[in-house]
Amino acid sequence: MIQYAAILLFVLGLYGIFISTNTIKMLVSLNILEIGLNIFIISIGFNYQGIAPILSSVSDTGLIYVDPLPQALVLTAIVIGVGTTALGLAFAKSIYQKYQSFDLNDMEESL
Amino acid sequence: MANIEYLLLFLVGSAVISYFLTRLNSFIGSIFTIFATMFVFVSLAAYGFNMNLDTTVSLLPWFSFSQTYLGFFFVIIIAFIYLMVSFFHPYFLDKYPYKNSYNLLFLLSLAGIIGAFYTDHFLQLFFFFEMIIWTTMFLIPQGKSREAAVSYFGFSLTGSVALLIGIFVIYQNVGRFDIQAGLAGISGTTSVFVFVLFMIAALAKLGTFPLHIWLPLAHGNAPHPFSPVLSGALVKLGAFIGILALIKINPIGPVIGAIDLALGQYIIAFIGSLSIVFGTLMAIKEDDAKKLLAYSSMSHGGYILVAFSALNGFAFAGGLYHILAHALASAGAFMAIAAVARATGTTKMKELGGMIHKMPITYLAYLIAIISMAGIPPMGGFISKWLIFQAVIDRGMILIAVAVFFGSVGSFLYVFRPLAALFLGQEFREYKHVKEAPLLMLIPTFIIMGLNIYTGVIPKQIIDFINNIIGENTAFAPVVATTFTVTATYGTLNAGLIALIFGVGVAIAFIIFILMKKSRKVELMDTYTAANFVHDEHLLHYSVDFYAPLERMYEKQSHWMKKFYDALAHKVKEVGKLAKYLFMSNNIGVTLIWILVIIVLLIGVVAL
Amino acid sequence: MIVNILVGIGIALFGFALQTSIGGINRKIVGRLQKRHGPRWYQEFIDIFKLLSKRGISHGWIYDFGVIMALGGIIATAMFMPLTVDIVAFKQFDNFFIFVYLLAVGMLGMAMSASGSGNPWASIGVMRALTTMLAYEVPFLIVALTIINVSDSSSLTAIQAFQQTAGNNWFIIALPLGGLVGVLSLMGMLGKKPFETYIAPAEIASGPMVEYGGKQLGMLFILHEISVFIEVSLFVHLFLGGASNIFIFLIKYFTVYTVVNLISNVNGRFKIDQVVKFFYKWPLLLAIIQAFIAIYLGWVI
Amino acid sequence: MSAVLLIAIPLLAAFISILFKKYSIYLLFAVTIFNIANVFLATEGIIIIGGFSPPLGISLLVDTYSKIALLLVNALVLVIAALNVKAYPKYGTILLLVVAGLNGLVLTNDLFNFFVFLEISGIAAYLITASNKKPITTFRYLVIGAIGSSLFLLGLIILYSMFGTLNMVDMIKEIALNNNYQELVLPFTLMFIGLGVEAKLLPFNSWVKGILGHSNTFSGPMIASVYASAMGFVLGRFITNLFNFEGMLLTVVLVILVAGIVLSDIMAFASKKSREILLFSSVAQASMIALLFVNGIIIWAVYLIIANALSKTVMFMIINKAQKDVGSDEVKSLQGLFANNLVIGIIFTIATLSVMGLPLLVGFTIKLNFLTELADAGQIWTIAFILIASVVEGIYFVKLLLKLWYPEGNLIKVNYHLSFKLVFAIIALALLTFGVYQAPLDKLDNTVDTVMEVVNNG
Repeated sequence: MIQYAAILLFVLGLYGIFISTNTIKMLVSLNILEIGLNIFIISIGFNYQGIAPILSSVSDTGLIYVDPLPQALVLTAIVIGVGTTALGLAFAKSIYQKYQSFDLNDMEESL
Repeated sequence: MANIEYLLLFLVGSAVISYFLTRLNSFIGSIFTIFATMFVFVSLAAYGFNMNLDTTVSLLPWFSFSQTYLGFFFVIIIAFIYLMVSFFHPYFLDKYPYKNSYNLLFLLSLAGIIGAFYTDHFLQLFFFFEMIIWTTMFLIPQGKSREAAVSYFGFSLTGSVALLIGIFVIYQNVGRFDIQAGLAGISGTTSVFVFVLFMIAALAKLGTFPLHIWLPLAHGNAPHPFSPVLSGALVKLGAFIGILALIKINPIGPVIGAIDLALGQYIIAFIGSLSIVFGTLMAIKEDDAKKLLAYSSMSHGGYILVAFSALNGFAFAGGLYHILAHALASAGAFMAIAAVARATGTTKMKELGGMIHKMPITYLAYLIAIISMAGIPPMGGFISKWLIFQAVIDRGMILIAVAVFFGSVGSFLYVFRPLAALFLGQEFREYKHVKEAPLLMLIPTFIIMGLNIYTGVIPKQIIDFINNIIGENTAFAPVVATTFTVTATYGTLNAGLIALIFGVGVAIAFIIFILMKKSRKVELMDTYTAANFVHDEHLLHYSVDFYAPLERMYEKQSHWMKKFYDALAHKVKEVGKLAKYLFMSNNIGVTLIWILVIIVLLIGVVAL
Repeated sequence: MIVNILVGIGIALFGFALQTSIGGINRKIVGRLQKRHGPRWYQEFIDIFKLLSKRGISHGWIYDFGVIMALGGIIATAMFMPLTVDIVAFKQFDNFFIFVYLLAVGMLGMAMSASGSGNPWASIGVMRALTTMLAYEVPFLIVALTIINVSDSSSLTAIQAFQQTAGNNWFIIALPLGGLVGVLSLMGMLGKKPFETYIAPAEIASGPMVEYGGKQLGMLFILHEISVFIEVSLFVHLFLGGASNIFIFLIKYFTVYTVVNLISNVNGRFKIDQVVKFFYKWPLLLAIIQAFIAIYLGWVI
Repeated sequence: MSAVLLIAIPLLAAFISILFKKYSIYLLFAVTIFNIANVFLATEGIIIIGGFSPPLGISLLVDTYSKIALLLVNALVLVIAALNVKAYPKYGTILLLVVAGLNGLVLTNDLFNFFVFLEISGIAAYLITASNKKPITTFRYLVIGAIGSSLFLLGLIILYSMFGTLNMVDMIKEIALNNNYQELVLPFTLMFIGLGVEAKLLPFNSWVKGILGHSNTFSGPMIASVYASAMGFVLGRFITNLFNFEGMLLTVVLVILVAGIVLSDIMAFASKKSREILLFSSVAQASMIALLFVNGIIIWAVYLIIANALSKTVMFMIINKAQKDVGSDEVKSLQGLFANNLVIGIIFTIATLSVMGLPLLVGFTIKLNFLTELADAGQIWTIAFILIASVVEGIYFVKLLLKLWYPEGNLIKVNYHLSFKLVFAIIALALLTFGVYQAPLDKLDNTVDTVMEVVNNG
């Protein structure tokens, strides 16, 4: 179920990028897309009965762990996403400095 | 040095040397080029006629060579034209923007030609073809026009590409790149396919309809000493490919009963005859002497195609003879025009007149060349055309005969135009200072004059060599020839006798002339002008729109093909713009759509 | 060989004399038709010899050289022409194409000389002559193709012999459409009205001839007579079964020339583009139809 | 020396270089030279990091294929940086990041790790293109690139959920065991598109026009040769080892790639700007390279990547320098560029002829060889389309060349530094030498990519 929500977010993000001409809004949409993707990754390893994958002294027979790998991946993916967003915002700022606008349509001619 | 490999390396080496020598001094570089070309020609001539060239390779292990009569026939003609033309270099090179590279590329392209005709491997054939194309492509823009080079390159490349696709089709079916085995190994639909591809290559290189647009552009705008090479030598590559397709592949298809000829060959003959007609009509109309000769090359390309399509011994021999005769004739004519252009700086007929009084030898060279080109005895062109006529009549190819005869008579019209406009008529005052071409340029002029007559009077040696080619490549009966005569289906042609009788006739006329009272010499301006005094010789020189009444009849139609190719280029550009609009949008959304479309397409296709 | 050449020269000379006389006679006939007396039959000889003896002008060496080349070419062509099946200078070598193309050498020489004179009328005349040639040659050559294909030889004597063989008709009967085309082409070749556009005396001052006088013009007259001889003989040999002896030849020759001359005298003059259009319309079509019928269907009467 | 250093050293140097901004570019030189030496010394095989035995943990794979890629990437970065040391001295840190990212991309055997390197190199690429001073195009590149890598990640996660491993070698084994290609179509498509965005394959590459169309002597060759070749190698590895396109997917991919070649060449034909012509030709070459990999012609694809990288470096640098000095990249305003720069002209001509695949140059050898292999594979229609595209390509390149050689009106003045000429001349000589003497090229064979051997032999 949660995977559908993730895909929905992903598609929403794509849609946002598709319709917006504003740089900031595009970056927001990109972030929504990435969040969707991250949730999707998490959902891959998620298990209702599962517990945190922490090694303990208790015998682990019969216990179901949540897959720890996607969680690790998501951490990395989030960091990368933040980096990309930061860079994108920096570019948006320099676009604004150059053209006094965030709207790409405003500077279509100046390309 | 009778080894092909050494010859090639020698040419490449001397190409590099000539670059630096020309850089030093263009005259020295050109003289070096003459000697390098001469060396190669002499080596080929000394060993090649009897197939005594050494074909082993030691230094270029990835090449392999073999010698054939057919290849040698082409190689010796082309090498000869190269040699003749190289004599012009010392007097032309200084005018060109990149003169250093001129000799380099010239010698490299000769290396390409020798390789192309001696290789026995398809991919190497392609290698040499492409090498010829790009080396010559850089020579052409040194003349007048860059577009000419682009057009030349585009059409040649189209031809090469068709050739290469054909080669790969053969390879797929036969599994090897060996030329002889490859051509022999295909059959059925494959051979038809390869035939079509090879013919596209042949038509493009030969500059025949409908792939002829480059011909007048390239010939007309190339550097003056290079036009003879283009017309006399390079277009013959197309004839070579044509022979491979028409004679060697010769696909089995439906046969036209009435003339007992395969449909494929008939279509090619028909294209050839269209080429004859269009070339003739366009040549009649043309004002630039070099472009006029270029259109004549187109029409002669048509003759060559008709000859090879007719599929019999005379026709084949006639086609080969025509290649030789036209190479000599068109080289002679172009070289004469080049000499005039050097002296006057133009090849436009409306700007020239009366050059005969300053350049009589050049005039004579042109006269003899065009006599051969128009197929009038006693020059080589007559024998070849006669053989082709025999074949056409023998097959009863009536529609093609119309074109063949039309082109033959039409050639009188167009070859006469430069004669009248450039050389004859009023002598223009702006060319009073002009002198005859220098001695070095007259040497090849005389040699070609002599050969034009030789090919028209003593066909024996040439026919004998052609018989070797016939025996090597076909099952046709050889052509019977004695020293002076050639025999074909409908009788014997005694070329020597014709020349002799012509001599007798001229002698009689000369006697009549000399016996009578000597004429009073008057100025050219002193003519019958209904008692009006015309002060300007330009006004008395009838050369602009010479055949105006005739030209008017097809004025509108004459641009069709050019328009077609312009439209084609335009359409390709439009597609490009559309593609840019579709794929290279500034809107990210468009890319997103494409990504989605591809995903949906793939998933959809696979799910189905 | 010497003998053959002498025979050839004899034929050329005979042709010249024959055509000059017949030309004179025709002038007389036409004169009578127009209710004039007309000149004497040998008037043309007188004209030629008078011209040859006069002192003319020269416009430079090509002007003279062209005339020599032209006359030489025409004489050479005439030397190949058979008179009858037997009277021929070079047996086997009287190939049809020689006449078409060797004649062209003469024409080329004349054109050269005329253009070399520097008179624009001459150039215009040459232009018209060449254009006319382009018009009439192609239908004629197609008919010739048919004849060569049917008779299986391109030697004029062989073609004559073929027609004289029992069971074969003259080609003008065997190939009626071709015969018609032949007559039209012959008129074009001879430059008779309505195809005399390239001479057009009142329009372009006799075209190529405009600058000539004296011996050059005399030589061109000779050239003209011989070339008419060649063209008419060609017609006789191709279409009228040739001749088995000299008298038949003379009769046929005279008839052809006179008939053509008479036809031409009731015609006006075409413009040059009309000439081209004319020949590329009906004669070419008829020639092609004739060739189809004769070669592909084998219908030869 | 360990191959890990190829990634670790540049990454470390990148951090250090922030402290010594002035010397960052020299640090880069040292690192790349070290890397080049390291490539020669590195032992082939799987390098395990952190002591996890595969398939757990991250591992690197060093084979001849990746060595060629590493050598090319590091050498090109070194050359391009050295040639731009005066004009763009501040990019040392970013270039160190580029080196780390691209080396990682080529070496890594772990799919998620691959994604990380993809992003690192991607961010470095965005920063490089910032030197174009066209922030809008860079922004677009960033967005499209982010979408592309997201798609790649999505595909990769789907694969992970199916097979439970991220190790490429292990994944290949699992896929072989599973033997159901149908369900792999979705992840493969997503990954292919994700890579296609970076590798400039046709419908996914709208960023190229903005980026390369406004590139300079630094960003042009970086994106068009360094990134293009690294992505080419990576794409090759994925296509030949992991994707192994089959059935309908193969057909569709082939159609996309062939259409990419033809349309790109036609787009170049329709262009009037010199940089656009070059960039569209690059796009066509990228599709060509992918096409060769799809057909399993690895070795000639590798050579094509190398030849293309070398030629495009030269071409972009020459044109971009001229654009900088003249102020326009319209072919019209660059007419006669070579009239005063003979050497540069000859080099540019050689590079162009090589790209066009004309004889005596290495492009011809490569072209004929891969066409022969395509013919062996029965792909006669592909050959036909490639060759038809090559006619269009030939025409626009010749047009460009002739315009650049022959001045119209007044001469334009562009000065090329001696170091430019020297480096270019060496490249041109290499193109010429291997075009004439192809024996060494025949030495490598298709087994250059050893992933499958590792898969089979453990």
